Amino acid sequence: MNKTPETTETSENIKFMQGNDVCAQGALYAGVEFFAGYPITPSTEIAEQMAMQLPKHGGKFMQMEDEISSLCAIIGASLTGHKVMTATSGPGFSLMQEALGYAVMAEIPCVIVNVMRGGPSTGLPTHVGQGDVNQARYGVHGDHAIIALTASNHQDIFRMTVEAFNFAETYRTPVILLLDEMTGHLREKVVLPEPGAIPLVKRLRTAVSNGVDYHPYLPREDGRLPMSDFGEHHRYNVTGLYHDMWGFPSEDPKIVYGLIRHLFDKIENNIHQIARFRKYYLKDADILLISYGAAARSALHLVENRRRRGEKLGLLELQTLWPFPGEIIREACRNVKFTIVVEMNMGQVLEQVRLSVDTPEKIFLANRIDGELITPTDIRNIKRVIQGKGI
Amino acid sequence: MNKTPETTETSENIKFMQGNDVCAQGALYAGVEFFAGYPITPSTEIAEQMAMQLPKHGGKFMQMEDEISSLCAIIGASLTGHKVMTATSGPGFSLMQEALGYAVMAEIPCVIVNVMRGGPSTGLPTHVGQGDVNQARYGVHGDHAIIALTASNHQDIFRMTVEAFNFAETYRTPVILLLDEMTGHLREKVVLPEPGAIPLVKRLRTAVSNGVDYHPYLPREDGRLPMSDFGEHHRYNVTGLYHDMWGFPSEDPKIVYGLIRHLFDKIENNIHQIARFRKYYLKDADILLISYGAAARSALHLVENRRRRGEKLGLLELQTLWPFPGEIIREACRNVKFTIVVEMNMGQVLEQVRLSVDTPEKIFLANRIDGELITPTDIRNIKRVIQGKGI
Amino acid sequence: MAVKDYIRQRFFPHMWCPGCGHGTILNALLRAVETLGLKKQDIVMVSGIGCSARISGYVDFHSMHTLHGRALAFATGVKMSKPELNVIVPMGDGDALAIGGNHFIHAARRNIEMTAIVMNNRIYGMTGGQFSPLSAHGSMGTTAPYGNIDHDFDVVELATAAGATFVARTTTYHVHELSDFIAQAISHKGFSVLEVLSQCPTHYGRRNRVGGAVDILKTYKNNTVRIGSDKKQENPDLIERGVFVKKELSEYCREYDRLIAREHREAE
Amino acid sequence: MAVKDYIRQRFFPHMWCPGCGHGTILNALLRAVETLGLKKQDIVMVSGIGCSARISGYVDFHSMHTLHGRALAFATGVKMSKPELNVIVPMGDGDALAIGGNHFIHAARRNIEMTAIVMNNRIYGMTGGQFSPLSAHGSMGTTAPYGNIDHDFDVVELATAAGATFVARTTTYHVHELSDFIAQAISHKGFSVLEVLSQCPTHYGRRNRVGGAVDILKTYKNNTVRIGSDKKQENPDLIERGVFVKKELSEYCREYDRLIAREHREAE
Amino acid sequence: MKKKQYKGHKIERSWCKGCGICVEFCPKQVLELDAEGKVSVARPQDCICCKLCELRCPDLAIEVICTEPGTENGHE
Amino acid sequence: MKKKQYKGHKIERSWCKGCGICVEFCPKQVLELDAEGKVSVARPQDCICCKLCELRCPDLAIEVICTEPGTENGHE
Amino acid sequence: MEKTRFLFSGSGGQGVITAAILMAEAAVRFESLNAVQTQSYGAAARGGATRSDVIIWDKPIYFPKVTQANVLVCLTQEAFNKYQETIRPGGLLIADSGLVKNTEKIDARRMQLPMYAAVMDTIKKPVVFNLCMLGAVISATEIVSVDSVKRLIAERFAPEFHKTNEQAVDLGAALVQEFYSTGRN
Amino acid sequence: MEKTRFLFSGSGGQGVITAAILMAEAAVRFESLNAVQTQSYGAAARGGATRSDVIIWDKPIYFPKVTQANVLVCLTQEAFNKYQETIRPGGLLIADSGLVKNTEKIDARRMQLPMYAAVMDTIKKPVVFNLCMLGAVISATEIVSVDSVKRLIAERFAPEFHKTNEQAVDLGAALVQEFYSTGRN
Ligand SMILES: Cc1ncc(C[n+]2csc(CCOP(=O)(O)OP(=O)(O)O)c2C)c(N)n1
Ligand SMILES: Cc1ncc(C[n+]2csc(CCOP(=O)(O)OP(=O)(O)O)c2C)c(N)n1
Ligand code: SF4
Ligand code: SF4
Ligand code: SF4
Ligand code: SF4
Ligand code: SF4
Ligand code: SF4
Ligand SMILES: [Mg+2]
Ligand SMILES: [Mg+2]
Repeated sequence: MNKTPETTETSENIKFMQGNDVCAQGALYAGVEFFAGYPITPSTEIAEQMAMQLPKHGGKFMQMEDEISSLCAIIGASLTGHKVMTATSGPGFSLMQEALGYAVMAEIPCVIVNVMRGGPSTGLPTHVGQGDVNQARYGVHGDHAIIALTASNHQDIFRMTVEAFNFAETYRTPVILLLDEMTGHLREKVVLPEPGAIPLVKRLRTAVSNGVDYHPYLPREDGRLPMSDFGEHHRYNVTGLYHDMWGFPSEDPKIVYGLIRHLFDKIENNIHQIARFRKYYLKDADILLISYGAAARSALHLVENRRRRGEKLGLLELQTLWPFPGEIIREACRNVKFTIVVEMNMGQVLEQVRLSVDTPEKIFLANRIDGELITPTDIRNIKRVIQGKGI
Repeated sequence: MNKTPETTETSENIKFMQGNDVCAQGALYAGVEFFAGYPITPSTEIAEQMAMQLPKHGGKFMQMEDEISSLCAIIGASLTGHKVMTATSGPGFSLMQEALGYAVMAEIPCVIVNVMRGGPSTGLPTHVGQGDVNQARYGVHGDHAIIALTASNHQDIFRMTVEAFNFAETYRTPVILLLDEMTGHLREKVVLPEPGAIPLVKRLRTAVSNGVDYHPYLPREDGRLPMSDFGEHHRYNVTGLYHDMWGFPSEDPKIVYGLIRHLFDKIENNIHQIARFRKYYLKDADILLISYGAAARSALHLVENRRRRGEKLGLLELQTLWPFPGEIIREACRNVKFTIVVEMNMGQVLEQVRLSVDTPEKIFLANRIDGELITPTDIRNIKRVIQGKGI
Repeated sequence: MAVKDYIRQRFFPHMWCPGCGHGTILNALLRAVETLGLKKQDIVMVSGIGCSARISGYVDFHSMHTLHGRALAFATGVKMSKPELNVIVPMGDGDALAIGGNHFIHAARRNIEMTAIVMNNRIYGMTGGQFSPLSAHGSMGTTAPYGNIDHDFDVVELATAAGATFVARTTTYHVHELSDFIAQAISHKGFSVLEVLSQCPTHYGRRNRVGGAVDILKTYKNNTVRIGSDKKQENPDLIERGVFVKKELSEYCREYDRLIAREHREAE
Repeated sequence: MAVKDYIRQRFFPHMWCPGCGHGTILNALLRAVETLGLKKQDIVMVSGIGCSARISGYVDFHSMHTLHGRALAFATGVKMSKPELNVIVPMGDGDALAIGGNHFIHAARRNIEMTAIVMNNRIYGMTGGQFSPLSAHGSMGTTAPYGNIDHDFDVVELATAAGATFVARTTTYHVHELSDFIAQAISHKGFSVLEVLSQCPTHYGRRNRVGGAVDILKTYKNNTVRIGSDKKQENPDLIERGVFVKKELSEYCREYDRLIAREHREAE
Repeated sequence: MKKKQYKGHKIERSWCKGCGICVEFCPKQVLELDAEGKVSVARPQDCICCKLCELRCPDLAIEVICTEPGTENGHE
Repeated sequence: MKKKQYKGHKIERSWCKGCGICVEFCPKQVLELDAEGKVSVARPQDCICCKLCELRCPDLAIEVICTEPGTENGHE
Repeated sequence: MEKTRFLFSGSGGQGVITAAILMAEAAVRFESLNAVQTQSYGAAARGGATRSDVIIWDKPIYFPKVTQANVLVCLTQEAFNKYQETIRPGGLLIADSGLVKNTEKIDARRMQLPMYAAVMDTIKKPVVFNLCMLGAVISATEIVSVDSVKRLIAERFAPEFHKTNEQAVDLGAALVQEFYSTGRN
Repeated sequence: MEKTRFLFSGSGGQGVITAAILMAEAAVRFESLNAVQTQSYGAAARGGATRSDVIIWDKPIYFPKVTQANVLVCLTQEAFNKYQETIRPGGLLIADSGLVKNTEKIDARRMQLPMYAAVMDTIKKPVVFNLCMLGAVISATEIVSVDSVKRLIAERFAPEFHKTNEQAVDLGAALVQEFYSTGRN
């Protein structure tokens, strides 16, 4: 849909494929070397692509016994110095929460794709939903910070997959890519970027030489923590307990405080580096839509449509959901008459938007929760009601 | 600490015990008949008490292979018409999220105790934390509503445990009881109420007779859904998929919408029935503290202390965390100079308080996240800073 | 009672593909229940998630369609809290032995009187043909496009080692045996496991070039033998059918009831 | 290299209780590694959560202290992504066979070259003495105050049935055997399982009235025999020690490498 | 044992998915698939009441009505 | 095989937790627990260098120094 | 160009979805157009009518579902019954004349073609029924060229099926021409 | 009454926590007082010094930890070293005179009693060391009566230990009386 500027279209690189396949292609582009997963609708195509493609690239695919072991396995593989990924959907993502917290605590780069379907529970396996946004942030016990990305079209799915790997490496953290059934199963055009067109972040490895004390959990001045692969000279400890700069358990309140602060700060202090979004007609908009994922397609459809009729609608499409880009939202909402958050849940991003602005009473929700894609008409109707025009 | 008004103290019913044991006593009082669990610090004493006590009461305790199966087993047992419970801590609670969503979706009464410890991940197994408040609400994939209760002292732990069972039966829903390491392990006085002193809600069973069509998922006019025990005449289906009023899977958007609305409404429309809290000196307070669990003990300590010196501090202690009692908060905050939320996480209840009030800029956070109990002095220092007096 | 009185006819024709073996297992199960003369309200069927798991929607018993892999855990709660119920737990091969493997071995270990039926089509049917822990080394699946390098479990051996006190195996071709073994398994006073080779023509058959339902049934006919048959000596690749284990061991619910009888004092 | 060069001395004395068998296993493991002449950076130790799991903090290898029950899943990722490493996975009995049972049987099934050491004290030590799936029927634990009614797994049988290609058992009394078996297990080209009976005087000993560390070691001495010993005939309650399984089967990492060699085209 | 007497097939046409299992494994080739791919009883006279078709049908679509020797009632 | 020659015990006193395992299972009763409950070498002369104490100690607190027959070096 | 919304419907094994994808993919890869394709999954796709939505346009396409179809393709009666209401007034219905009856009441151009019968008559392989339908659809709508579709088919399927496949596409196209020439409707 | 904060410390097997609980429980159940008791768990409790906090008051007690102890009880040197700073100026230190040395520098009343030695001398069972300590503490602080504690001990432990236990408590109390009478410190 949106071209990657760096890449010219040729008959070679124009593809027509499912969003899930695009995600797999993005991961290969980013350099994924190990994938472990367990099939689940609507994410299975990612695993299937990985099983097909990885061996061709010298990488490895494993089908594990469940989702728990899938995430555990990629964490293990990440420690040997590889870029790793798993993919699942709601029920599997719920099962992964314990190991996700481990990856947060032990600061292990990895990418977890959750192709959202209708929840809760088994819910609607083959229908779209966006109910896992807050779970991505809060599903893990204990307070922590996390990066979660999303995308609404195939060109962006590709790019956000690559970004997910880049952020995972930059911030030494698990990154969640929240796709949805609609975009995952949708087929549309995508232009595969040429190698080098999107910059890749490599694993940052320590320069400390053998025999010199290496501190796996001591951030550099720029906040990054160089790693050392298992199998290299430096031997250190990795644990999910609070730990000191060598990775050994500690209950010292000062060390505990330092670590939890670090885990938050490395993400939240870099919110401007991590925030990804697209702005459509924001400059002169008097009604703002905020949306993401499949819902953003409907929002954009409405915006384009109404713009043609002269209505000043604008759309802020979020691609970074966590850390929540509150300042950008605040800025965007400042000069509009009102804002409609368009999403397919009971208002998870809505709440964050309200927390971000000065006038929460001017933020409204257009949502749909019945497993069907919200339509441009649904949004228009809500807009009319807000404007006092009824439906 | 606080006497149950219904019960007079006798040397028989005054006990000195751990909060976890009190919780077990409360569950027995409420009529728990089946407990399945897996040991984990700092909740294990609850399981141990259950193993000891249940057979004496004709009930059953099972130690399962993990936390997942523990929650599954009690859900199964609930369907045969029994009151059921499990207890765990953060890592186990993370593992329970998938089955928790099932209980929400299939509307199974059950009580899940999470004795919170320092997180994320293995974190600080033997230290206090309150980091799972948002997880209790959002740990499950897919949007949904939930009831979560807490308590700060043994008399209230007893009562809230009973309430948890009562709410589970009333609303046909899982109820989460969020205790913490400090209160769970603390020993203090508790006066065990006499039988009958606290009203108990029995399983609501259908009056529909054999041969007449019974609808397990058709709410009565008062919103409650009578159940029929497995083994009785009515045979119906239970599923985690969206389902119709007989419990059979459906993808019909109307049915889906109806069910998800029902799942929200039965909880959120009854927020006033479910909200439990304690008010200390609210009438004339000009500085309000809002707190819960172990942190509320420190808050109350400070309040009592300052009141003796004439300072107008007040405390609103929350015992119902979800559904969040926004209106009560709004009311309490209206006339104070500022509010301090006292909790042991990065501000989870803080966010909800801010969402509930008109002047979020007057809500401040006093927190501690290093595994130590927040002290009255910690809170006082924050208060001084807010007042512009430094520390 | 006629076989059709045990089903929820309004959901028929069922959702399984033409020729799916899971339907034959349902068929045999109903006959077993009829033979045993069980009352519908005395039976609880608990299933997980998968094509196989949909079986619980079709029977007119108390039915629970639970979570992928967790059926036995739910069933454990049902049985323990009401031991007079007959609890039948049909499971897919992935359901029972991939994600559900732990509950499988633990239920076997505890020896709770329940009947686990592994509807083994050697593939994840519901999700579209990925290999399972019961797919043979070398077989094809969408996640094994170059041939599966995993080794497969022998369900009979695993169940036996884990402690199951009744263990049997048959196929959807051997339908008399099938309903007979189901009846035996249900009647057994302890944890019983029945593995049934069941065809998935749609995914397993197609991807492994063994053809349609009829062709797969022919392989069941030709490649299996009764336990102890001489043919197995000649051709060790043949799969044995029959009752492998049938033994007495204290049953969990009964032990618990004895414990209660010992400890339960009126109004303590 | 001296045994003490393999440990992180600054953490000694270690956190285990006086007389805890887990220390003896650490002791024997270091000797096995020394005997095999392995380099420290060629070994990764992956453990779960439990008293046993703390072992990974004491060895000067690459070490991961992971989640309760999940050690083998993490280890699978380590080994698969860097097969040249020696991966050793010590686990508690609860860790390995309660919550971790599924990963245990699946690792055995796949036959990935890793060494699983089950440090079997028949109790949950870390959480204070609850019974485990390896606690004998009738034994006492804080959650079995009236005696355990669960039956226990036989780890050797379960590992064998699941497909492990090296399976052995010994005790912390038989220390020569112990380091020998560990060395054999590490050298084995496939998934190896070693069960070690290990005393927990603090919880198991006390609650089961078998006394302290010395007394438990005496039971290991008296109640176990080498496989095939005549004594077992006379007294079937004796527990056998020895190497039960040692067989060749295609190893998973190597199979995957062959697959890559076949499918990997330069710059596709 | 005397032989059972064949009375007819009861076919739930809308349930039959035409998988052909009953057809293939009928020992007497009694059954066929018709033009619409549903089972049909082509040679009723050859039926020996073995009921294998009924037992194997994955769709519960086929029932064989036979009388027990000596009785004239339908269902067994 | 010639006998090893005993040179002494190296005891990491702060590591020893006094569990008594080495004492109980020493084939020659060489060892004892002292007043503070730590291991001590009561009868060094009886030691046969079997090293069972060293191998069994859960705390890595005890090491036996012996020379190989024909050498005079300490550690084996 | 006008944005064109197709709704392909039929029953499970008919290959309706494959045909829809082929058309959309050909539009994207060989005609420099945009296209989106979606389909029903799960219970909705089992038994009953399968459905695939395709939208083709020369501008970006955001909302991907077809609520009102410009072109409705029906290969079974059940599919027709279920989806007939989605057709836009003035839209085009393409249906198999043997398998779909009683289409009179809808407010659309109706193109009923004996596709199944023709396939069975001339090619005798039911599997290419969908390609015949595809040939008819592209020929009737003229958004994607027959050549583009053939090129894609050649790329996608094994060479041994090449001839039959092309034959099926041509057959569909021919049925449309015949329809026009006989002026049926 | 004044709110009284006790900090009991010692090493793992000494039964310090049991003693602390007994005192607090006796206060609650037989003296109509309030009491809270907490202790260190986990790594903090393994090896090194164990700690148990008890607060006794006649009003409700909210914050349950002892930051500044009115009474600090130390049964090992390590515990003393670790916790000496928590004692309130003017507070009371009760320490075993055999096991804890060099207590001079703290700003508190110091009551050093040869409890372990006395137990080993007269009762010869090290397990009741903690009850001896408890006897000393209640006798020195006079918040909980010796009778209450004895009553609770009788309820809690098997009758065969009854006599020894009482003996230990009395021994502790006697050591305090002796301390007062000799006026040491
Ligand atoms: C936690 C979780 N993970 C994955 C899935 C997706 N899933 C549904 S069924 C299934 C496997 C089905 O295979 P099997 O158990 O063999 O049953 P079959 O469909 O072959 O009868 C999977 C992986 C799920 N529903 N839940
Ligand atoms: C998910 C989860 N559940 C439970 C626990 C609590 N837990 C920690 S260790 C342990 C069991 C320890 O027993 P075992 O594995 O036998 O090891 P041991 O301590 O006996 O060596 C348990 C239940 C946990 N840490 N995580
Ligand atoms: S996919 Fe396979 S297992 Fe599922 S219904 Fe179809 S044939 Fe049966
Ligand atoms: S509790 Fe048991 S297993 Fe744990 S360290 Fe102590 S003796 Fe060892
Ligand atoms: S077996 Fe059943 S479904 Fe298959 S053709 Fe025969 S009657 Fe039809
Ligand atoms: S009953 Fe037997 S003989 Fe008769 S049609 Fe059926 S299979 Fe054929
Ligand atoms: S075995 Fe080790 S720890 Fe135990 S007494 Fe001997 S030297 Fe000390
Ligand atoms: S080496 Fe052997 S003989 Fe010498 S002290 Fe140790 S155990 Fe005793
Ligand atoms: Mg299967
Ligand atoms: Mg253990």
